[in-house]
Order: sequence, then structure tokens, then C-alpha cells
Amino acid sequence: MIGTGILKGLAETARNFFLSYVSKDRLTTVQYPEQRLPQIEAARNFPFLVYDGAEWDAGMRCVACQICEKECPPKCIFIEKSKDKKPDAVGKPQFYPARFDIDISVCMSCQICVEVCPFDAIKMDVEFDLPTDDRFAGLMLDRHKLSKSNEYYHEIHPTEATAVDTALDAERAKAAAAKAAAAAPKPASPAATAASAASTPKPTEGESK
Amino acid sequence: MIVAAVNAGSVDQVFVLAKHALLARTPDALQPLASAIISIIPLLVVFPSLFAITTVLERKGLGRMQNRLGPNRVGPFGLLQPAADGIKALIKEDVVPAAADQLVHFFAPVIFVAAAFVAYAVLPIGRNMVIVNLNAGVLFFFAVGSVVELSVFMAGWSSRSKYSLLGAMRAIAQMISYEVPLVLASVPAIMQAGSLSTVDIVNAQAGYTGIWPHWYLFTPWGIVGFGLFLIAATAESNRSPFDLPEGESEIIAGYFIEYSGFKFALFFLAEYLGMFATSALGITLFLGGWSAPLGISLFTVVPSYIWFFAKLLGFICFFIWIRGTLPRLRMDQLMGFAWKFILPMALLNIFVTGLWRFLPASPLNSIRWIVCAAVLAAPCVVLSMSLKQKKKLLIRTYHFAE
Amino acid sequence: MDLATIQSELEVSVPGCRLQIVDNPSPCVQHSLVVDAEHAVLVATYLQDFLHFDYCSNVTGVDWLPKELSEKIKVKKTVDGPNGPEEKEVDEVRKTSVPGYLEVVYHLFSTTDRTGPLPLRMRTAGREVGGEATLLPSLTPVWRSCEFQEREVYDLFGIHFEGHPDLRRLLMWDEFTDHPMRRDYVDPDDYEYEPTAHDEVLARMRQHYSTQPGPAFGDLPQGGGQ
Amino acid sequence: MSTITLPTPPVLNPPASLEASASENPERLLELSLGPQHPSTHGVFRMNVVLDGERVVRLKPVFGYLHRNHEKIAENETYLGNMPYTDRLDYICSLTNNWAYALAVEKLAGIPVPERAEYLRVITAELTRLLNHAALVGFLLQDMGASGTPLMYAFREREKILDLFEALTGARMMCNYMRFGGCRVDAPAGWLDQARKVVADFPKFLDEFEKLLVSNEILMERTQGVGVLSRELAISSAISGPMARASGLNYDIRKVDCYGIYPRFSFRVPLGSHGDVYDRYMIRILEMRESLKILEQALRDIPEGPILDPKSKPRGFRPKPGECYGRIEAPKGELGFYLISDGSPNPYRYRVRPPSLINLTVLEDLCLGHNVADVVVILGSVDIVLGEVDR
Repeated sequence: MIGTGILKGLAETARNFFLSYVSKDRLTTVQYPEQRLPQIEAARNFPFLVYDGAEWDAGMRCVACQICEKECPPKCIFIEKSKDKKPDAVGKPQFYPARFDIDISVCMSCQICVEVCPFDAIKMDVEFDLPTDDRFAGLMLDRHKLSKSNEYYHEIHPTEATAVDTALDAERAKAAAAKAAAAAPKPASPAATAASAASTPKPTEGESK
Repeated sequence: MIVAAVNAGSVDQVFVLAKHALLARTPDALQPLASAIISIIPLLVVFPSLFAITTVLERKGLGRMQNRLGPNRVGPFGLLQPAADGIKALIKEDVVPAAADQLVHFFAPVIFVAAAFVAYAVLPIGRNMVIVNLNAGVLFFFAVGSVVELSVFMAGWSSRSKYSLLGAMRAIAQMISYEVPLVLASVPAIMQAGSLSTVDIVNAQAGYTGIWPHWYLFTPWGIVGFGLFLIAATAESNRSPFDLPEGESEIIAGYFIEYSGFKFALFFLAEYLGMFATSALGITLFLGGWSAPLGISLFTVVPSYIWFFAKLLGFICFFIWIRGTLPRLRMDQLMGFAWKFILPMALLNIFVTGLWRFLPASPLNSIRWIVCAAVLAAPCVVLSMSLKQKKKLLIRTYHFAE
Repeated sequence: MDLATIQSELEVSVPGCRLQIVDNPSPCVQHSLVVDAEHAVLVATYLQDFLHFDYCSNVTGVDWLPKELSEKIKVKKTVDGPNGPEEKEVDEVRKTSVPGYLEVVYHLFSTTDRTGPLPLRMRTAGREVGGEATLLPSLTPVWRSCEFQEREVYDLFGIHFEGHPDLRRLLMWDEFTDHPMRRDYVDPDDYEYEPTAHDEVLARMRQHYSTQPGPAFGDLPQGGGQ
Repeated sequence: MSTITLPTPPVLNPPASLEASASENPERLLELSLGPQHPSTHGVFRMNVVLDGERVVRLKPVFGYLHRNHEKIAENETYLGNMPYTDRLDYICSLTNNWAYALAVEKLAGIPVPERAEYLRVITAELTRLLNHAALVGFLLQDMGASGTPLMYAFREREKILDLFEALTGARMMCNYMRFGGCRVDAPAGWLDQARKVVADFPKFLDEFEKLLVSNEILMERTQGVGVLSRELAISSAISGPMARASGLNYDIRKVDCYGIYPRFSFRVPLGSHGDVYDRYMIRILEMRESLKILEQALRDIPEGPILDPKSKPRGFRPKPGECYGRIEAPKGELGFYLISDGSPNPYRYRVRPPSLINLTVLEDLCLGHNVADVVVILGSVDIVLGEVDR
């Protein structure tokens, strides 16, 4: 008889119509600006630069090694090495990026930069709300905009950040031990290092908008 | 007069009385004109508003069927969505293709809307509430309905687009082939009532046996007639699963693909008006028009126009439900269905109505019922089986390789 | 069936065909069979009909640029030594230039024997665009699956397939003249490019549009977007 | 030795009867361009159709609107740098694309894959198959004019799988998850239980879907006997995936190549006998049920262990010279990667064998003599994604 299949289908849509009022499983819509889905820890969007401590420019972990720039598949990272050095996360004097730009209109969120970074300096952000009315300059994030604190990193990726911190702490301890060992015979050198670190000119604020 | 209006039963007649009161204050010479204007203006307000309500209802209903919320941002529960849509349609640019026949392109939506409105002239929306009680009312309705085809073809042809031409071709083929079963499906009601006047047909169904109404739906030929009418009406008003002229996934929007802005909105309006009008005719012919569904005082005390709109709303919900469920038919299948199934059944139904009329009703009503139902049911089953068999439609079983 | 057996069987069945096995040093050991253009259709038909390679899954082109092989050889030369001319062995670099060619690779499978892949290769005489050098027979009459893929190879590599029923460009537009998958292809700098401020393409594009500033590039960001 | 009979070139022109009616009065023919902007071409695909009334007399697909020369980009990119680009081929099933590419590179360089990674690969690949087929049947019904209902049901389920992907890989669609010699990250705590729950709930959706449409007369009318693909043409045209199996060709690469750890799982391969749109639709529904079986087994048996080959490192990967063709059974068919290495960090030649494009070879054969409305449905049943067709 024609129509039995149609009637079955009608019953199914009617069932869904009524169940959508009772079952949360069926009405999965989330009213976006008011409600938000819980943040998934593994989520990634665009990269950011991690800094330790309170000052973004002083604590930046990046040492401008330019590996990420080279490995980035769509070539959206642009780095300019500094002329001078300053102490990095472990305490060794290192270069720092005088300029670190990511064109997020080109970035494809593949996180290969994170994988290749040997200094745990670049990590993936979860921020997706980045609208701008200038599609060229507005989507070009400079190093100030890219810098986020380690606390923020802990907030968005707690497990990963803890692992990174443990590794870094171990490295710092190792460096400190080495320094202590080196300091014992030659007491003059740590002061010299400290002096050179202090004399490192901080990057000017005017550079970033 | 005022005393009469206070009477509970006459809440029903409040609009009629108001019209009479207004007419009494107009000069005699202007009375025919004033009468027409007073009748038409509410119509021009009520049905477009119903259209607005329907669009939001449809979107919300479809949404719920699809486990979505539907529009819910404009106004409380998204009820002001049609207003937003209307404003959008009004301020959009009106693009007319350079190659289009400008005049015809302009008049197509106007004629469409006008024709859709004219059909309401003969539809009784309440007791004593009909604009003109033509003695050939049903005939008038179908005649006006065919103007719609003209405007559709005007739109499709004048746009000079291949898609709109295909849409127009489909629309003409479909509307003409479903016009026939639509008319034939209405004939039994006309036969039984013995009149082409819509008011007479409603009055013929007005009484009650106990509390059971005398609607034509509750006769064997009425059920079949109503079913056929419903199918034909769906096709006639281009609703899913017969929305081929618009065939969104194939020919995008069919005949009105080249319209934008307010003209597009007019097409939209006219389509819904056509759907309401056909539904209203179905209510008139088979569902007792404005009469209450049960002969109990709780129901009969409700004004007649409320019953009419309640039934209309029922029709609208049914159309939305169907739209949310079914995929679209193909052109040849649609035609085949019209000519091979609906038409024979409609013809048979006319014969059965005659049988029903001449079989004695008083002593053995149930026998009359059974005989007529049997005469209708057997061919219906046979026809649908043959339709299915010829196409070899089967739920298949599959084998598996390990 | 291993490749040597196939080769010998083909050499018997298709008289005159010149076959050559190309060894693949990769651990996947997919050695391939090079067939000469003249007998390719016959060989393919034989492979399909008698060796059940009925499923030609993948067709693609490879561009091999002309290269110079340099090898060190010892040459005996007469050199003016302190004691007059004397014969001496001298290291000399001899350069042999290998002409470039284009190659089509067909990956064949068998749905009945469930074997494969058998990479079948054909090589053109040269790399010149158009003309005789890049002519190869089409295998579309044998395996229908080659139809679009040979069109793609024609489009991107510029290999002309003789006997193809409908040899048109597949991915690039008809008016396009170059073959972008060739290794010496230089992409034009006059196409509309979304300017990323850190790209040499931007510099090239600026150069190109400096004479005729297009409306889309009226106000480009200056410098690095800083 | 039997003689070789040369093949006759394929008939790419319409059958004689159609051609005759067309040539009699060419002025009644209508040339119509379906696409590139068309709701049912699943992207920017175009078909130049010649119609006699509404009947298709000729149909020529036009490609390239989404062409970005993926292969050329890949030849200038490192092996690892190509991985995120493969996500963008068939952007509905990025994880199977990842797998196919990783498999080809692993075969090329001879890299082993740890067991847990193999399990994770199977789990993600079968989940991808579920979401692809669910989306496909939804789109197919949408093309048939069902105003969104089946599609929304399918997307409701797809969303749950995408949530799983996000929790595992960090992205919903562009996963970039697999690496040469394993997977990038291990499943986070609780992920496997979450996956088990999704897998356990999925049959409910399939039942609902079947009730809604499988016995629907309109669906049967629209699909049965439409776009029939014969087994012979399917083989000759190298049609793969559910489309080939709907034509009765028993060729599932999971069974044929036994790649990964598929031989460990018991599952069946559904086969159609008519090769029409209805078969293609049903085969996909049945395949979803088989995928669920694999998923149940994989989620039950997954062992603990490393997920990446210890020798694999993100930078400085240079496989030895050689070439390799690696393929997997992607949801749309045989997805193959052909790589030639010259020992440098970039592949010398990188070729994607796109199942969507090759399955379109027979589009004209399937559509000739049918209606415009059928063209849309047949195209829907082929299951293409333009990111992969045009590359």
C-alpha cells in the first residue's frame, strides 16, 4: 500500500518535534553569545608566545632561533633577531625577537610551530574571537599582542603547561647547578653576567602599536 | 440592534453587525461601494498577517522537527521575525535582469498577488461572513486560480533565465495536471450539496446528528475526496513534496529566481495566500466551513470565524509537517501520480457519491457506508499496488562479503 | 607474479615491445615497468585481459629535468713535467648531460587476484611544450579511469595523449598556456594575490601594479603591518 | 598464446537514440550550466548540461574552481609540512587523509608504527567514516528536496563525533593528527570512555534515520533504478569505495591491503546488486553499522603503550631516494598518495589519488537520459568534496 513508509516518516518527525521540547540530547543548540560550550583542553586556534613573570618583554621565552619561521607550512611567521642578548627562561643570555609577527589571516592553526619549538616558547591559544575591520594590519599580530603569560597558559592547557613547567624547572635547576659549579672557582664571572644582563636595553614600547 | 449584539450567540455576528452599522451611516448611493470596501479591507489585513504568522510558525515548527530552535532573536520567541524579514525585503535592491521583459517582469508578481486575493471573495470565513455569495462560487474560485498559472508563466518567461524557464515549465505542467483532480475531487461535495455556492455547501453541512456534525468528511466518499483534495491542494500550492517549480536543490528557485527584494516577497506572499485559499476551500467543501466540530454548547458558543481559522491553522500545521518530512518527487513521477492514481480515484469517487445519494439512507445507513467504502477501497489498494509493482519498488536485502 | 615473469611473458606475447624494469630502493619494493610508447596500448591490453590488471587506480606525471651527471675519471695525459713531457694520470671531471623527459605512471591493481600495485611507466622523448616530443599514446581506451587523470596530466605537465577521446585541460582554464606542475614552471606575478605583508610575492606584486594601480590594491598596508 | 584484441574506445557520447532526437531538432535543446554556484553541486563544481526538455542529452563536468595546485605546494614543503595540507583535501574527513599520507610516507621510509597508535588510527578513521557517511546521506536527502530534516539529524550526530575529535586532536575538522610513525598526542583521560558512549548511542540515530526514510515511497521512487552503474564500468573506471561496492564489486582496501591492524577486526563488507542510487545510499548506511562493529572491538582492545615511533622526530626528516604508492580505504573510496623522494627534505613528486575525482569519471554515463532532478541526486550519491576533486 502506498503511503505506509510516508506515515512512518511522519511519525518520526512528530516524535522529534515533541522530544525536542523535553530531551536535551535532541535539542543540542547552544545560544552562542550568551551560552558557551565548555572549553576543551586540547583545543587550539592561533599561536601565542609564552612569557614568564610579570613583564611580557622581559620574560619572553622566545630566543629568535627562527625554527618555527622555517618550518611553518604556510610561512606566516616573521622573525627579526635582536642585535643584543638577554637572559632567557633558563638564565642563559640569548637573543630575543626584535620583531615577531604572525599573520593570522594566513596561519592555518596546524601547530607545527609548537611541535618544532625547542624552547617551549610558542603555544596554541584558544582565543577565536578576533574580528577586526582591517583585514591586513588587523590580522597581523605583533609580539606584544602575541605575548601571553605562563599563568594564562596554565589556565587554558593545564596538563600540558604543568608538564612544560616541570621540564623547564628541571632545566633551570640543572643550569643553576652548572652555574654554581662554574661559580665556585671563578667568583667574578656571575657578577659580570648579571651586569651584562642588566645593561641589556629593553625593547622600546613604541615599536609595537 | 445593540441589544441583539449583547446576546451571547451574537458575538459571532459582531463583525457583520458592525458592518451593517457602518453602512447605515453612508449615503445610499455609495452603499454598494462602501460595502465592498468595508468587506475587503479586513481581508487585506487579516490574511497577510496570517502569512506573517505562518512564516514564523513554519520556521519554528520545521526547526523543532529538525531539533533546532528556529528563529528566536527578533522579539519575544522570535515572533517579530516576519517584521524583520519584511523590512529586509523592502530595503533590498530590486534587481531586474537587463535582458528581461521589463513590463511583464513587473506585472507578474502583481497579478499573482491580485489573483490570490480575488479567490477569497467567495470563501465564507464565518457565519454570514462572505464577500460575495456567488451561486457559482466554487467555479469562480477555480477560474481565478488558473490566473495564477498565467502569472507564473509571465514570471518565468519574462526573466529570460533558463532556470526560471524550466521552473515555469514545471509549474505550468504541474498546476494544470493537478487542477483537474482538484476540481474533480471537489465535485462530490457539490453533488451532495446540490449547489456551487460555497455558502450553500457550508449550510448543507451545518446540522448535527446527536453531537456528530454532518460534515462531508464523515462519509466514505468524503474521506477519499478530502484525501485527494489534500494531495491536489498541496501540489496546487507548490508545497513540499510537490514543490518542483521551486525545486530548490535542482533549479534553485524556479520561476522567481530572477526576482529580488519586494517583488520576491510578493511571490512569497502570493504562494502562501494561495495555500490559505485552497485550504479554505477544502474546509468549506469537506470540513463544514465555519461550523463547530461537535454539536455541544461549549463548542457552538465559540464564534464561527474562530472555528474557521482554527481549521485553517490545522491545515497549515499539516503542510509544515509534511514539508519537514518528505523529499521531493520528480516531474514524471508527479505527473504519473496525478493521472494514474488521483484522477481515476477522483472519477470513481464521483460515481460513489452518486451511489451514496441514491442508496436509501434511513433504515440501513451502515450498509450504505460499507458498500460505498468497499467500492472505493478495493480500487485504491489495487491502483497503489500496481503503481508500486510497475516500478518494482522494494525494500532490498543486501549480502555481505566477509 | 613477480615483475620479471610479467616482463618475460609480455615480451613473448607482444613481439617487439621494449620493456625495462626500474628498481625502487625504497623499503616498499614497488618496482616498476617502463614500456615504450609504440607498444604501450598492446601491453596495457594484454595486462588487462590476460594478467587481470583490470583496475588502473592512479595515473600521474613526473617531470625529470635535464641533469648533468658529473663523474670523476682518471685520464692519462701528457703533462709538461720538470723532466719534459710525461704521461701522467690526472683526475678529470667528465660531464654527461642527460636530457630531461616527462614520465607517466599508471598504478595498476587487480580486483580479481587482489594484487598490485604494478607501476607502469611511459617516457616521452623530451620536454618541449607541444609537438612530437611530448606525444604518448592514451590508455583511456583500455582503462576508462584514465580519462580524467590523463587530462590532468596533459593539463599540468603538457603530455599529449594520442587517442584520448576528449583531451582538454582539466583543472586550469582553457586559455591558460603553461603547465604548472613542471619543475621549471615560474608562477606569474600578475595574478590577484591576497597581500600578506611578509611575502616576497607582495614585493613582486607591488612592482607589477606600480604602473597600473588596480582598484583592489589602492591602499596596501605599508611595510610589515606595524 | 591467444591474440590480443585491441580495445574499442569508450563511448563517451550519448546513446544513439538520444543523439538522434537531439540532432533532429537542435533548436529544442537547452544548454544549462549547473554550477559553479548551485546549492546541490556540493561546492564550486560545474556541469554543462544539454537538455531536451528536462532530459539530459549531454553532460560535461567542469573542474578547477577550487584548484590550488596542492601537489605543487607540497613539492615545495617538507614532508611534515604537508600533513596539515592534507586536512584540506577532503575537508570532511581530515583524519583519513592524514592516515593515507602518513601510511605512504611510512611505506616509503620503512617506519614502524606502535600498536596503540594503530588502534587510535583505526578508531579515528572509523569515526571519520561514520561522520562522512552520516553527512552524505543527509546531503543526498537534501538534494532530493527534504527540507533539511535528515541533514539536521545527521549533523546532530556528526557534531558529537567532531567534539571527540576536538578533545583528541585540538581541532574539529582540520585535525593534523597523524605523524610518520604514529600519532601526535595520546588520547586524554576519559576520551576513550567518551568515544565508547558516542559509539553506543550511534545505532539509535541509524534506527531513527531508517524509520524516517528507508521505506519511504518517495525516496524509493527517486532512487531505485536511477543512475545505474554496471560492475564492469565500475572496474574499468577504477570506481572505489561505497560506490563500487554498490555495483557489486567486492573491493574494500581494508580487506585487500590489510593495512594497519584491520585484519584483527571482524567486519563485513556490504555489497549491492543493482548499482543505483538507492544501493549507494543503503551501502553507506550498512557500512556505518559495520564501522560501529570495528569501533566496538577497537575501543575494547586498545592497549597501553607509546603512540609514536621513538626514532621519529619533527624536524629534518629526509627519506632515502625511492618512490612509493600508499593507499587506504577512505570513506569516499581509495585515497592514495604517490611519493617520489630524491633524498631531500621535500618530496620530489607528491601525487594525491583523489577518489572523488575518479568516481566522477562515470558521471555522464550515469546521468544520460535522466532528468535534471536526477542529475542532482546522482551527483549527491557519488559523494564528492571539491577540496579533493580540484586539489
